[in-house]
Amino acid sequence: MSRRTMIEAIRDAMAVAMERDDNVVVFGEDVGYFGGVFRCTQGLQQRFGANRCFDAPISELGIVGAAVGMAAYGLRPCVEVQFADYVYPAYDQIVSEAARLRYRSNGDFTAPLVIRMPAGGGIFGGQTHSQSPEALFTHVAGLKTVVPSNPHDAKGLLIAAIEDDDPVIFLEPKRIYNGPFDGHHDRPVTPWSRHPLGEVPDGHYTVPLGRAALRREGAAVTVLAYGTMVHVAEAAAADCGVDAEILDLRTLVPLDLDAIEASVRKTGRCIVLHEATLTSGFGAELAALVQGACFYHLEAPVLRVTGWDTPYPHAQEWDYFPGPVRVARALLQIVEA
Amino acid sequence: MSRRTMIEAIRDAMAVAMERDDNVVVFGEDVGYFGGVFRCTQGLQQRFGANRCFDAPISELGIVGAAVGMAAYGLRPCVEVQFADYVYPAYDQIVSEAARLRYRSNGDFTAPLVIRMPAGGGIFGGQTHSQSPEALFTHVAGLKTVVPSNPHDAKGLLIAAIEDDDPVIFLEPKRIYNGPFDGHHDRPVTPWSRHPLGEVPDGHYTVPLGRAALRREGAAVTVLAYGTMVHVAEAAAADCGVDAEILDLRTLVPLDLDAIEASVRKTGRCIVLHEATLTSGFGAELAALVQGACFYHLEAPVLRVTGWDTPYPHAQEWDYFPGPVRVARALLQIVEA
Amino acid sequence: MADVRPLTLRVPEPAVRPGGTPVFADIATSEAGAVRRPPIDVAADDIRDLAYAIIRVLDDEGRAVGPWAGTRDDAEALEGLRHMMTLRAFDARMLMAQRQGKTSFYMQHLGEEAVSCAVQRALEPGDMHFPTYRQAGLLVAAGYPLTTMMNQIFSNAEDPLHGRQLPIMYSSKAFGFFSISGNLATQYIQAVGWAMASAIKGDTRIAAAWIGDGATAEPDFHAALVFASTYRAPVMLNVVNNQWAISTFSGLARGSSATFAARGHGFGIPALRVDGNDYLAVHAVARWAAERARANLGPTLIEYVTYRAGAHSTSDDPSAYRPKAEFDAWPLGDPVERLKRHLIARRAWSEERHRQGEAEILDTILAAQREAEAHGTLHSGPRPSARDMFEGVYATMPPHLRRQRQEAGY
Amino acid sequence: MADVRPLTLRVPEPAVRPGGTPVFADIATSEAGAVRRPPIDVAADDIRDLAYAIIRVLDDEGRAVGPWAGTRDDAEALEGLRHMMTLRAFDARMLMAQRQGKTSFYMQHLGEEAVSCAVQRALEPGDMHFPTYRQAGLLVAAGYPLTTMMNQIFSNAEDPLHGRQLPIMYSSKAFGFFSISGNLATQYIQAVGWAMASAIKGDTRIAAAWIGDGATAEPDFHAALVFASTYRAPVMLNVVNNQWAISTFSGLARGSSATFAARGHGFGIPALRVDGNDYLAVHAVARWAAERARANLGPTLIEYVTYRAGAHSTSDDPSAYRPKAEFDAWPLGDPVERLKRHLIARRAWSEERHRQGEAEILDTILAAQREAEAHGTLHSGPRPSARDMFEGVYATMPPHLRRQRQEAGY
Ligand SMILES: Cc1ncc(C[n+]2csc(CCOP(=O)(O)OP(=O)(O)O)c2C)c(N)n1
Ligand SMILES: Cc1ncc(C[n+]2csc(CCOP(=O)(O)OP(=O)(O)O)c2C)c(N)n1
Ligand SMILES: [Mg+2]
Ligand SMILES: [Mg+2]
Repeated sequence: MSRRTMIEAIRDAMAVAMERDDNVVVFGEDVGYFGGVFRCTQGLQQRFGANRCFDAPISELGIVGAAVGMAAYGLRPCVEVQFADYVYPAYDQIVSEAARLRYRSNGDFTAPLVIRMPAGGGIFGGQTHSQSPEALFTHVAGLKTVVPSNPHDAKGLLIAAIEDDDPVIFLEPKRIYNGPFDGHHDRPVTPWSRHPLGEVPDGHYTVPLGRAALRREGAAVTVLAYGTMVHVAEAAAADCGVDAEILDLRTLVPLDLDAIEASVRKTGRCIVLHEATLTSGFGAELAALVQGACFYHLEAPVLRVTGWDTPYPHAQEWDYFPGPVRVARALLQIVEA
Repeated sequence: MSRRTMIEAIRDAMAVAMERDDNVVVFGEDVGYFGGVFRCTQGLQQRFGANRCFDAPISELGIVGAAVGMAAYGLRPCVEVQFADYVYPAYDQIVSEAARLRYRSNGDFTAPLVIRMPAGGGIFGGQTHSQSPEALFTHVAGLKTVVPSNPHDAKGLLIAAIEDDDPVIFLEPKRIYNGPFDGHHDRPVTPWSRHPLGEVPDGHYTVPLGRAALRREGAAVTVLAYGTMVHVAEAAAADCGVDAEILDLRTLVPLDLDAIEASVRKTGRCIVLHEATLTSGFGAELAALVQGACFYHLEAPVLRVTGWDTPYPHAQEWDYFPGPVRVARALLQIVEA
Repeated sequence: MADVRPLTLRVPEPAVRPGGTPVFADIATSEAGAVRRPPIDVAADDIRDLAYAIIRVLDDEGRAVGPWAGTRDDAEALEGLRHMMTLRAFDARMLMAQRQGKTSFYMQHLGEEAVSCAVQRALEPGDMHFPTYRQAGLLVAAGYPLTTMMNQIFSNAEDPLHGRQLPIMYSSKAFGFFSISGNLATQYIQAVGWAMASAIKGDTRIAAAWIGDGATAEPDFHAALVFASTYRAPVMLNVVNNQWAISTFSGLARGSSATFAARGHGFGIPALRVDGNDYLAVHAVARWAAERARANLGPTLIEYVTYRAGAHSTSDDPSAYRPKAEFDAWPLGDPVERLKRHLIARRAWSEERHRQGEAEILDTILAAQREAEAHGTLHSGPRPSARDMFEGVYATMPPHLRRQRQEAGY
Repeated sequence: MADVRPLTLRVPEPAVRPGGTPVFADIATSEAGAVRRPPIDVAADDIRDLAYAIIRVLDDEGRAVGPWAGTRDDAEALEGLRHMMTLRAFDARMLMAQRQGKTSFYMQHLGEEAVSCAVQRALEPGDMHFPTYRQAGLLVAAGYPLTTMMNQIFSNAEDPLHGRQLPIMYSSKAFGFFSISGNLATQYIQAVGWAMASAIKGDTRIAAAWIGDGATAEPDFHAALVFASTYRAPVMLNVVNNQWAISTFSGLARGSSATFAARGHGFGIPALRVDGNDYLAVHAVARWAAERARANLGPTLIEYVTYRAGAHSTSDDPSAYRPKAEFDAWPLGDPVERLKRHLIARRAWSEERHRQGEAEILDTILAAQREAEAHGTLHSGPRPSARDMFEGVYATMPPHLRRQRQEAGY
């Protein structure tokens, strides 16, 4: 057990997976010698050699396309896309190839690969370093989509993702790489070393894909969140005093619908949070599922608190980000509904 | 006024737009000399010259990327992607460029372009000629997304899309190119000439983006559908005798929420239909919106009848397609709920 | 700037359209035997000219001549002939089956059988092809069961892909045939990735990437060249230039370059151009590239110059965009005829044995078809189950899909 | 196959890493004046060698020599010097402003000022550049107001893009500067599309596409070459090879090719390679390409060989991946120093006037900065409104966005 930032936990997950399985390879833009622009792969090339961890030309298409071929060969590539905003050139390889290879070949060929990408805003990255494209992956049959909210889960989920036999999209909320940012951007940053989930077991362990985690028990309303928004939800609940039950979904596909249903049936109210734009965001799926599964238990409509339907602006970042003030307002609104 | 298939109506829309505005250009794979694999651009090169309608190399990225540049110059490109299943190589140019150009340049540059693509299944096209990727566009701020269900609307909507100052994704349900297919695949095909909406005005007219059309008035349940599913909904209502109110959404973004709300408030029940996979499909957004806007009017949860969360299979096409039997079952179920 | 004239857009057009007289002025054919055969460790820069020539072995009299001759003996050439004849006859039967409604769709190889049949023989078991839909010769030449191919074409109860995939989009890991994607070009970079994986593991197996002339315009082609060039991946990069991409002639994708082989030059990748209708030349060139790759010398780009004599697919009618008799004017002839003449010239074959061979092959195919049809065809007889539609999306079925399968009643 | 040895993966590495002694053995510099200047209607094939040479005008003594000399007179060269000095000083001030927290992010041009400053002067008003984030020299040389640039850098109330876009991602149609995208390479094919549009309309305006060495690996680069080659678009295809792409050296993207200019060869696109730190050579080569394009002769690919002397961005520390003194070993020198020496040699300039010029430029920049700061900086003073965040997503705000704006309280 040691205290780790999310970056260190992610790096450790790759090291553990590479240590246990020769077939795990890591590559991407700047991930080799330099160790990644967020330092997530630092030291891996030195430790495992340039054969196992190397720099790639700037072609997300090439990175994912090559990874599909490698996976078909029998490797388990874990590749980095430098920012989730830059995944689109690889979108065809993900959607048309990785996601459907098992299905279309009836298991003759498979694509066990992981695509890691820093996502989300909060670093003044503007429209091209802030996006949360999870819904563009959850719509695609054959993909799994994971969004960790803390170092402990990040390591366990990433190891599980690498060991998974299907392609996994692994979105890393970059705003919480170094600490559990709760959306109070005007307050000092807390480091992970002061958060219980900054305690990361050494060696191998997994957090299974498809299981949500209860972050706060409560009776008044269920909050469904993932990534950075888990911490925003906690802050908002504390700020406004609403007795919220906060579920950290961790995996969007497959989704822990049982945990969601159980909680919403208990509280009778539900708020869904994400940073991505509202329309057709993953919150739409959550709201649709919750109203479908818990209709007769719901005392108020499911509310969504999300990014606006605009590109992520630069200067107005904090007006865009669904911070604790907006979430608290929604919490108060829903318990009164 | 003349009777036209949807293909003829679409072709006519382009001809009308090209005639009125020299800046309208049409290009794509096989669209020039040959007139498109579905013949939608037949005759345009002969009529307007190879300068205005021409073949493109097989690069969806190149087609859309070039179109963005042309639009920035001042043209109004209307390009064809041969099948919606092949749009992914162009996804980056659509999402990162066309959709955000106006915003990021504060209107200094804009991208008034239309991307036409045949979508949907029902032609034994298997996983690569059957997809309905609308939700991958509705999530992206800055795009408009249109899905016509008949020749009359197809022409009017396409002219409106070409004249629109923003990028428009124009999905053409290929299964209804030649007739109002209602999902009864074992019955003879009806041609458009026998359908009232096969009557297409000559010359210029528009169907404004953002307005739904009432296809059937009813009191028992609101059915939200678009494209082929409009006809499936009509058949299902007829088959099972449920007094459904059927709204043809026509434009998904911007959405005619007023019409949806008015109808659901009246009927108290709502079913959402689409061919795309369920999870994170556009039906999720519709269900989320409806439960949010009409919560206190709903007597049953919003139901979604959609394609399954699998790739579109070839031999099992009719097991995948959400046909009138499944829709009728849902209608009966919801009115009893 | 007053004297500047208005710009104009060039839209390349083929020399002839329907109604015109077919010409192939731009196919500058080299003499058989005329193009040199460099050592496999040649520097890319030293063979730039070879991207503009056409390597040919079979001359007009059917003799195998020049430095590229000799990679196949008569028995092997005969085997090649049989493969090509089988593929051609198979195509003819399946086209008929499609017209009879036994399958939804078919794509044939008429005129370009030599390419896939010969390349298959130049690689080793364990190597992996990443084919397009027009390389079924790879399966035929590898001895893949014709019945299994037909089972998939008919989407019947024995379809190895359980009806999920389109007809002809085969997959066979055991036969070194990667699952075909309906999306053009995507497999090109995957082949490079597979080859990189082989190199990472210190394996000896190599990969072969396949693409059509038209599809080289797709971005995956570029990614493949970049990655192959950077990591010096053990891969053959095959471009089948059959002159047409549905209705567009190869000049549209080629643009201002004289050849597709030249695309390799900007990447320092050695590039060869070969008569794709010359079985022996194709084999020799592919063998050269395979040896290079296996010797860790990296990728080779090969342009196979051939002609798509048939329609693009069963959904296509080429008479709308090219002269009907174009194939007759095609300067590189018919690959089956040319290899046959060679074997007859060498007295290893005869017209009579050829006719006999055709009949035997037809019998084999008919027998396979009877067997396949016993398992059903697209619209009649046994078929893959709807239940199966839900399988194989993931390694294990997640709860939401299980719920959907139940809802569907399976 | 028993004697086949295991394959290995080649991962290209730069000659030297931190701690090592910088070398640039692979930059084979030609003598100034040594490379011929072909007529603009030359066939691509006839100048293949020029993709492997380096066109230089300024020799070691600062003389302008050879066939490419003479496109700028002394007054114009002085103007160029002033542009480069302005850009360098501007960068220095803005780097400082970033460290002071007045902006979130900055990217500088140190060492490669000649490229964008000289190319700008080779085109005409009305032509359109599709730049990356490292061509602010295009704006400076066009006389775009420095204050306006700073307003955007500070995301203040006068930011022309209303705070929506990142600092330095400028946009100015009026100054022929297309909106910069944060996504690499996307603008390359757009430039070709813009050029095609100009040709479609019978216009006389041309486009210039810009990309870095690293980003040439992206698919849009390929699409641009394909489309430019096919439609013979009136476009300059500029590749700025500044040796680094964040932490990866140019050999990673270049792979087995000796140069990036050679990428044009497979497309039949004439390609030139030029000393990017030689203002006069850059101007001459760009002028040649612009004339070609405007004469309807189609695209030209130009590789500018230069060196990114500074960090990639304010988020980067290059000492982690390259020797600190690498710029000192860079064989092509400093573009400002070289042009200055030329002008002094021609007695059109002096050390003293240079110092004076620096001071004047700094004054101008400080004045601009004061003016800009009066409108606010990222975290203090006036700022773009949150209301504005909802504007400009569409031409007219759709109902759902209006609802959201109301919900947000604006
Ligand atoms: C990404 C993508 N775009 C478009 C298509 C539609 N399409 C199928 S085959 C084809 C032509 C391909 O031509 P070529 O690459 O020359 O191969 P050939 O058919 O001649 O063997 C096209 C455009 C597709 N399958 N995938
Ligand atoms: C599509 C995309 N992928 C990755 C990035 C991240 N990125 C920004 S700059 C850069 C390096 C670019 O290098 P180069 O093209 O040589 O340009 P230079 O910075 O040297 O001017 C990278 C990888 C990006 N902006 N866009
Ligand atoms: Mg072809
Ligand atoms: Mg660079």
